[in-house]
Amino acid sequence: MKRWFPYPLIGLGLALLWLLLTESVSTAAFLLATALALAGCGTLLRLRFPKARLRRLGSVPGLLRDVVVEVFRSNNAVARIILRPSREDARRSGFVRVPLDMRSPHGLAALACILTATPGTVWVDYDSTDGTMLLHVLDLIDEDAWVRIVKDRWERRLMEIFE
Amino acid sequence: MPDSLLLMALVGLPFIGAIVAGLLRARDAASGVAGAVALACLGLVWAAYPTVSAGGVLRAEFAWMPTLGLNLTLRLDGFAWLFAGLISGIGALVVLYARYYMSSDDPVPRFFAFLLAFMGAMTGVVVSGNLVQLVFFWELTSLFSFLLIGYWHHTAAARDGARMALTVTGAGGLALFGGVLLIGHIVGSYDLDAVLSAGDRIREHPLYLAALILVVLGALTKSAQFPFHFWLPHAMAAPTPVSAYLHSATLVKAGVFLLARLWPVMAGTDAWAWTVGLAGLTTLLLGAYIAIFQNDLKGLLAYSTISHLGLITLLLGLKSELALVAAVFHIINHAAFKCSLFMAAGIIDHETGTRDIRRLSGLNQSMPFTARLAMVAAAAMAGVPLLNGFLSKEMFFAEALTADVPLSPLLNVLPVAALLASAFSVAYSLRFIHGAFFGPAATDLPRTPHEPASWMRLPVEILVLTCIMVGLLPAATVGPYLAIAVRGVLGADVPYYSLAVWHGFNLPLLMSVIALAGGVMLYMLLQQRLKGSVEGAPLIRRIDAQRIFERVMVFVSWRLARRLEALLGTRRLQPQLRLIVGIAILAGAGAVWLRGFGPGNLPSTPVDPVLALIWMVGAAFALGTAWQAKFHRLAAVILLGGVGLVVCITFVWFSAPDLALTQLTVEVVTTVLLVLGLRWLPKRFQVAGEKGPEVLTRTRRARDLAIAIGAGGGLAALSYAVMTRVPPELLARHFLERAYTEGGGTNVVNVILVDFRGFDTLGEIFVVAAVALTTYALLRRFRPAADSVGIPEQQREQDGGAQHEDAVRPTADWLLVPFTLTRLLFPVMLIVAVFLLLRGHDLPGGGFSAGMVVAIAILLQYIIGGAAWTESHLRLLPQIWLGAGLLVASGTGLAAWFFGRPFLTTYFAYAELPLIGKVPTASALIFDIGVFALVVGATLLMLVALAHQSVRGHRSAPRRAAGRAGEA
Amino acid sequence: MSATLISAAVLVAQILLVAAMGCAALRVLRGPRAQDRVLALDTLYVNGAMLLLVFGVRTGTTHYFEAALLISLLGFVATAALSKFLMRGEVIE
Amino acid sequence: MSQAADLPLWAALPVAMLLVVGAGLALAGSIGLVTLKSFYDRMHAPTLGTTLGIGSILIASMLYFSVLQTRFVLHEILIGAFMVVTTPVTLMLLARAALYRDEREGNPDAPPRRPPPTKD
Amino acid sequence: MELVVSLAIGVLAGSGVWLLLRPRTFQLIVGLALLSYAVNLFIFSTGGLRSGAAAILSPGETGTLGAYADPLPQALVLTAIVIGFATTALLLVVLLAARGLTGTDHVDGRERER
Amino acid sequence: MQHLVVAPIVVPMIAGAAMILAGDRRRRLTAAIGLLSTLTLVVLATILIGIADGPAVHVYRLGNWPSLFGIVLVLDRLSAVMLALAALLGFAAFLFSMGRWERAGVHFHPLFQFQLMGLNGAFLTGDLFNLFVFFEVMLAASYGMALHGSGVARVRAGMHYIVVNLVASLLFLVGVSVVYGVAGTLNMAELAHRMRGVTPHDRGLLETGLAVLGIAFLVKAAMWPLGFWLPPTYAAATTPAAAILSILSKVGIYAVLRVWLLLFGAAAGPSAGFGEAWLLIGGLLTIAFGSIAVLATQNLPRLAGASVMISSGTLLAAIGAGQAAVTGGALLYLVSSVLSIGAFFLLIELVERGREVGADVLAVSREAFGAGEEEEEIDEQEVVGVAIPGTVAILGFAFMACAVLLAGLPPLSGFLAKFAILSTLLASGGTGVPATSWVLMAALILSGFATVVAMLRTGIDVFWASPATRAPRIGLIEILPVAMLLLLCVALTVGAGPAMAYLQSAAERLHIPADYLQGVVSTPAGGPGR
Ligand code: NA
Ligand code: NA
Repeated sequence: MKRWFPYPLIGLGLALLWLLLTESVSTAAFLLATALALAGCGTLLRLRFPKARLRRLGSVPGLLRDVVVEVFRSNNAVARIILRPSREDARRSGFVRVPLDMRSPHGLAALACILTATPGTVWVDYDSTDGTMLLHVLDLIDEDAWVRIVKDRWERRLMEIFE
Repeated sequence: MPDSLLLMALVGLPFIGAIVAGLLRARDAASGVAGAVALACLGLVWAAYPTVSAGGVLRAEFAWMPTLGLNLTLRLDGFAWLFAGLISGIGALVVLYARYYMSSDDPVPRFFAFLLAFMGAMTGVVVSGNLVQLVFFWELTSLFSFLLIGYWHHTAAARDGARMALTVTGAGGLALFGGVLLIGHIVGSYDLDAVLSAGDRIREHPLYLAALILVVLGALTKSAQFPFHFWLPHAMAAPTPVSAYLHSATLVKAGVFLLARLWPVMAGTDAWAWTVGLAGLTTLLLGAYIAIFQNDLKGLLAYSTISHLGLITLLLGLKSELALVAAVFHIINHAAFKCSLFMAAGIIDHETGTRDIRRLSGLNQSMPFTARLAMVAAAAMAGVPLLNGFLSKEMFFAEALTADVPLSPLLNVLPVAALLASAFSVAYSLRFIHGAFFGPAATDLPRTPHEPASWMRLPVEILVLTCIMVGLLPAATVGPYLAIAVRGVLGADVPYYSLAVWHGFNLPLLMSVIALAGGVMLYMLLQQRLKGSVEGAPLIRRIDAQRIFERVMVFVSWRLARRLEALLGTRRLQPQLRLIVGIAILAGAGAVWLRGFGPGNLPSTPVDPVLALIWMVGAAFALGTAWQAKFHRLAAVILLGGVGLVVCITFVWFSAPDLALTQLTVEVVTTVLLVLGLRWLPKRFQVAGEKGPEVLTRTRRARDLAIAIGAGGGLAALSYAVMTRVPPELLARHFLERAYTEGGGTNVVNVILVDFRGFDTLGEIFVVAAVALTTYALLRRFRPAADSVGIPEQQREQDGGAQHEDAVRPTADWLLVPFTLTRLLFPVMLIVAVFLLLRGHDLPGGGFSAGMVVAIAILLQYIIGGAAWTESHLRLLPQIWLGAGLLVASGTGLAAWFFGRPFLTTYFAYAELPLIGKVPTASALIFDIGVFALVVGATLLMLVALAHQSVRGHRSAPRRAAGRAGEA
Repeated sequence: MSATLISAAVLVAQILLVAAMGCAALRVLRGPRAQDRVLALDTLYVNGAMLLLVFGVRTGTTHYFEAALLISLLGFVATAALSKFLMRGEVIE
Repeated sequence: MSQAADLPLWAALPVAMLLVVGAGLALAGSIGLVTLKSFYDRMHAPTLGTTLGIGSILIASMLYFSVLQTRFVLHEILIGAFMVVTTPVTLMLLARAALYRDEREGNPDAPPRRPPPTKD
Repeated sequence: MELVVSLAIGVLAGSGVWLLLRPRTFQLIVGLALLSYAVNLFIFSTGGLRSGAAAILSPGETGTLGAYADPLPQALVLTAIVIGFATTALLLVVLLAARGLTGTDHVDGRERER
Repeated sequence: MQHLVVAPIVVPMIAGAAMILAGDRRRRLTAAIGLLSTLTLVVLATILIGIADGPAVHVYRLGNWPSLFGIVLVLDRLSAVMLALAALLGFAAFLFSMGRWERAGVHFHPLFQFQLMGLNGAFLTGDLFNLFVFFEVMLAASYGMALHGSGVARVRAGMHYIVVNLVASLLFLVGVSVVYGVAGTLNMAELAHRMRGVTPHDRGLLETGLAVLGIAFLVKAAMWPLGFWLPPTYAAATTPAAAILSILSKVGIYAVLRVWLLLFGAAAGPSAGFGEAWLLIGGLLTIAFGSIAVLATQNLPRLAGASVMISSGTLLAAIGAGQAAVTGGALLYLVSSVLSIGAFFLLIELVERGREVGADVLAVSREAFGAGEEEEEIDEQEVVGVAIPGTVAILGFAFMACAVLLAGLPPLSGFLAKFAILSTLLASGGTGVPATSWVLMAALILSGFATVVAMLRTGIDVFWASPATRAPRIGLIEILPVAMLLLLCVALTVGAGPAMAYLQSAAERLHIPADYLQGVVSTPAGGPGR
């Protein structure tokens, strides 16, 4: 099983990708989707794509919901910042160093996607020796608050899933 | 023997002999072949005697280019017969002479080969029955004489002499070619008989003068007439047998042969008399005068040859048939005595090691027999009575007294000139004899002189005997042959002339006597002067025609040419591009201006404000690119990407989704390519406060701006004009109608690409393949410039000088997340590629864009993962993809042959597969898969080869540094 | 009604998007530094993809969807290469 | 544009709104790209477009075509997914490059350098 | 609309020609790229400008010029794009090679003496 | 049997693709494929010359589509002759390259095959855009050929060559698209038909497009002042590449002959003779410049390049004279000059090799073989053949033959070709020969003289003034192709009658292309065979 489906979720995703692309649900499409998904996973295997030990998939929907909410919120916030240049002087942007406990590349990638997808934060750098991440924040009021947000809201839950 | 065979043999034998002789190794065999050929030719000439003497003409015609009036026409009349006899007869003697003259160290087979080939060419000239064919052989004589003169090419003299001879005679030959073309145009035929019978037409034609000048140019250059005489003395650098042959009976006689040949049709006008007569007269005097002062025996003979040819030319220039007879007679006589004199000079040279008259002396004692022979020949040259030269000279005197010349003063000049020239000729003949044979025996000669081998003397003896016999019994010996020859030229209108030794006391005789006496006196007067070491004739010594010629040649053919080339051409790219673009604009604008065009037949569509706005952005990008490309290359690349995006949107806007897909993928790859290249370009910074451009630069820029605006405006106008009209019948109609029903696809663009016009696509992928192979080959030899060899400073700083030893894993932390994400994207991109490929026939997509997507997917792994890592995890084999793609695509086309259909005929059907159902199977899809594979392979090959330069650079940088340290 | 509404919305959206492209173009032109230009190009690609999607709504066909799809999937490769160049001085090591 | 007439108003309204909002967000982001003062600040601006902006338009498109063609048209999801995965790659690389250059040129924008980690 | 597109072609071509006449190889290659855009659009435009009429038939249909944009220029542009891409790549490599061998990025392979 | 028409394209196509798959390391296999392909092409061309010698043209409908909208190949006498020239030159250059040059870089052989494919395609196609594609195939491969072996001179000249041709290709595209936009077709025969029906206010536009197209052709034909790229490129290219390149400029001439005569020939109605004067003037100026360039150089390769320009100019001017008979002569000149210039390019290297024994060759081979670290080092001894006795004599004779051919002197075909042009030029005019004919006559004769002077100078310099201290080492396989090409010129001289008759009828059919138009347009319009 492991040998044939090294990346079950990714395989599923790839199959879905095919079905969405072709917009078809025929037998042929399913067969082809399966074949392509298998082949795709094969290439990932060749690329030594790290295999994830996924746990607690149940918390994924909640996480996604929070991400969406956060995206809405920060979109709003950043749009305000941009469109009201009068308050520009009051705003302070800056870097925050966040010590991370997570080491899983999947988790880190997911965290990067989440942070980038929420306007106002950008993942700038990561140091693997001590696991700190450098974050740039557009509206930096309290550095510690940001560290907490990242660690509690995202890192902890991602670690639950990926580690 | 049939005429045609005889004539063919006469012309062909020497050439065959030349090839045979050239292939031989042995000296005797080569000379034997040459002698045999010459004698055989002589025999052939003799065989033709009965016909010719009866007034007949031997003719043979072979089709060559009949549509253009050029046939191989061989025609032997009396005149040609005489020449053919001279050529082969004297040729035989020269061969015999040369057999003993040439050193055994010389590669004589080559010598005899050239000699025979020359003989063939010369024979070809005289037996040509077609003027173009005559030119053909004429130039051949120039060519082979060039080889003969340059035979001893290790000496500079031989090289210069040969070059000069060919330059002058070759140029004359080209002029003659022009003249012949004109004659052909006037007469309507190049056939000699036709030309000879069209004399009046030619002389009355408005083009007569042009034709005359061109023909005469040919003749004068060949016969070394003033002002083209200078090449002949330098041709003396040839081995003496060559001089004896070329300058007595053959090469230089070709010119006068031609003048005589065309005499009936071209002579008789004032123009003829002026050009030919004046050239002859000048040459006669000048040659004789210079000859006196030559210290070299052969030089003396050379100028004497020039002078005697001048005499013949002058005779031909006079409006008198009798003068023509005299000319022909003198041609024979001159051949005999001049050839023997050259041979004698050669013997002297051969035996003493020098030809310098000042050094030679008293040879009469050591080689008495040769001395006697030479004396007789020289006397003939001087016009001493009882020898052949006297007879023709006397005829000349008679003509000089009675000739009909266009201008009366000339009438008075002519006898005086004749007398003077004759006296000169006596003087130089005396000098030849007296200088070489008389006086005390010379002591400081390089070799001790003695008589030559008797076989070497035999030809001289024969020739001298001829001189004497003709001189004594002209009517009995040469009479019939002269008659035949003259009749060959003049036909039935041969005037009365008498060949007798004694014509009574008359004015010509008196002139002869005066000339003889004057010549002797002149020689005695000049004795002192001639012993002085100053070379060259007084008064005109400074006027060295050769130097003038060389100067002119160097100036015209070298300095002037270089200057003109620099002026009219360029080796720089920018002017070339300016010209091409400028001329294209002018051509387009010119056509419009001349023909004009009306309004289109389509109404303009309303302006879409969105696209207009998009193009405002696009225009900003384009102008920005032009602005930034010099100092901010990266900015230019980015701006170019912006232009690409706007173009892509435009394609979408106007219903071209396939184009948009292709444009996008190409855009991405092009950007990456350009950025890959940036690393190897020199850093270029705008220096702050730099002085403004110079005025010149500013004008240049203004001009370029004008061209750019012209090109932009022109193309805009043209596109507007084309867009607003639609032709009544568009090719595309058929495609739209048949794409599905006959092409089996709903995406018409794709059906066009893989089916209707699949041949274009097939060609296109071969373009891509060729380019990929070229870039790959070029990059294999890529050498970065010194300043870009090193590792970029960013890497040096970031890596702290440490090299990535572990190439299997990208180490940097900052790449950690991108590395994960891009690997994840790899299969995604592949699946999208498969999607595009499979749907192409029916919906936007297709092999090309699919291939590009795969290439980009791999490229991304290269960018993020690094070259070493990517290659250790993916087996790419771009060349296999490339080759396979080409084979699949062309193989699909080829498969149609097996069904009896033309190349690239497609096939499609719906196959029923279990579980899946109806599946469209089209050979066009296989074709598209070929395209796909090719694109993957080619793009990867190019990108990877370029990417590898960095890897190679890294490897070689430390090595180079080490090497430099080692040298120091 | 729907047609008017949609076409008005499409027009407004397109003009807004073109304006967005204009802003990005301004940044590309202005710089001042290379990373600004690269960022702006990336933005431009995204704006372009959106414009194509809106154009799809305008024409009512999905034929242009793949163009937007390719922009979203591949557009970043160009900007990634540019960024890598800025960071390391060469694109592929 | 003829197809749009077939669209019921209940669908047309949200479609129109989403289109305008999405485009507006994209514009806002791009304006930010122009107006914000430092590069690091500007880096945030385009994410308005890449997240909610394009999201709105994707939803509008899905809704529009789904209703119009009376089937689920979902492939727009892919664009969203691709955006989410690809945007970080560019942004991280860019940010890192900017950071490096600022560090090297000693710009005040850059965060203070940390002492180099002792690797042993 | 024709006017807008032809102006666009003109601007692209003008910028391209301007760069084409510059002395640096990089300017040259960028100029050629701009010119290729101009020419591709030019070819494309000769078929006339039709919006929303992509030549994609429904199965079984025989298309007409009234209903669809002219697909032929599109096919020609596709070929031109591909060939243009290939030659741009080649030119890039050649100018890099020239730069490496001659040491200069001047189009003549040597700096112009003044 | 009918597929013979497409075979000259298919054979090198498949051969090249197979070579790539075989890989560059399998030299024997690649060489064998190459030999097979080039030989096949020679045989094919011979057969096609025979086939084309009939009243009708042979039309091959690719993809089995009707000739109206599919792409067609058209075989007539002119294309058959051009195919034969390409095949012969290709065969000669291929043999020559086996001596050493194939090893000077990677992928020589497939590029060579693509070059032949492009040439043959350009000569056969009856479609204007397809002509563009094959131009590009030919050019893309020629870029590779011109750059083969790399090195400063090659890359420097190659860059100019590429840029100029890219610009010309863009002009080509502009021209073609105007044609489509105004006339609605790409098929040349169909276009010729439609030219007659174009409304007056569209005609000007169409002619504008064709004028731009013409400039593209003339750039490739190296007309002055558009052809300065030619001498440096040809001079810098490796020998076999230069030899095969020498037919490339003739493709421009071919295009002018084909397209211009088809569209603007005597039968073209109001457009007849469009731009004729410019062809003539441009040709004359090209002859003049070529002659100057010939004189201004002592460097053999550049001299050869300048000779190519003279020959281009001669052909353009002869075409510009606008008479079928003159065109016939021009075709003879074309054949003769392609063969002789090809031979000359091959010969030059052999000659120069003997000249400065060692030095030159070493420099070249160091550059060609030594530098690349991955490239295998080649032992000089292994590369160069054993010196044949009499090598210098053979080279000298070959050189003289080339000189005579290029200068248009007797006894070889160069003279007959010039005669053919000139005599027809004068013959057809009756009494009122136009002044330009006289100028052309003078130009032809003077350019011949310039060539004589230049060749004489360099020939004496090379063979006589600085004779080789030892005979150059030349492989038989290198001298063989030179001999072959020169012998072909001899054959052309001897068989001038039949050759001229063939070419004359080719020219007549070019000037009055009724057969061509009829043949293409009336080809049975069967649907695809399914
Ligand atoms: Na963010
Ligand atoms: Na049109």
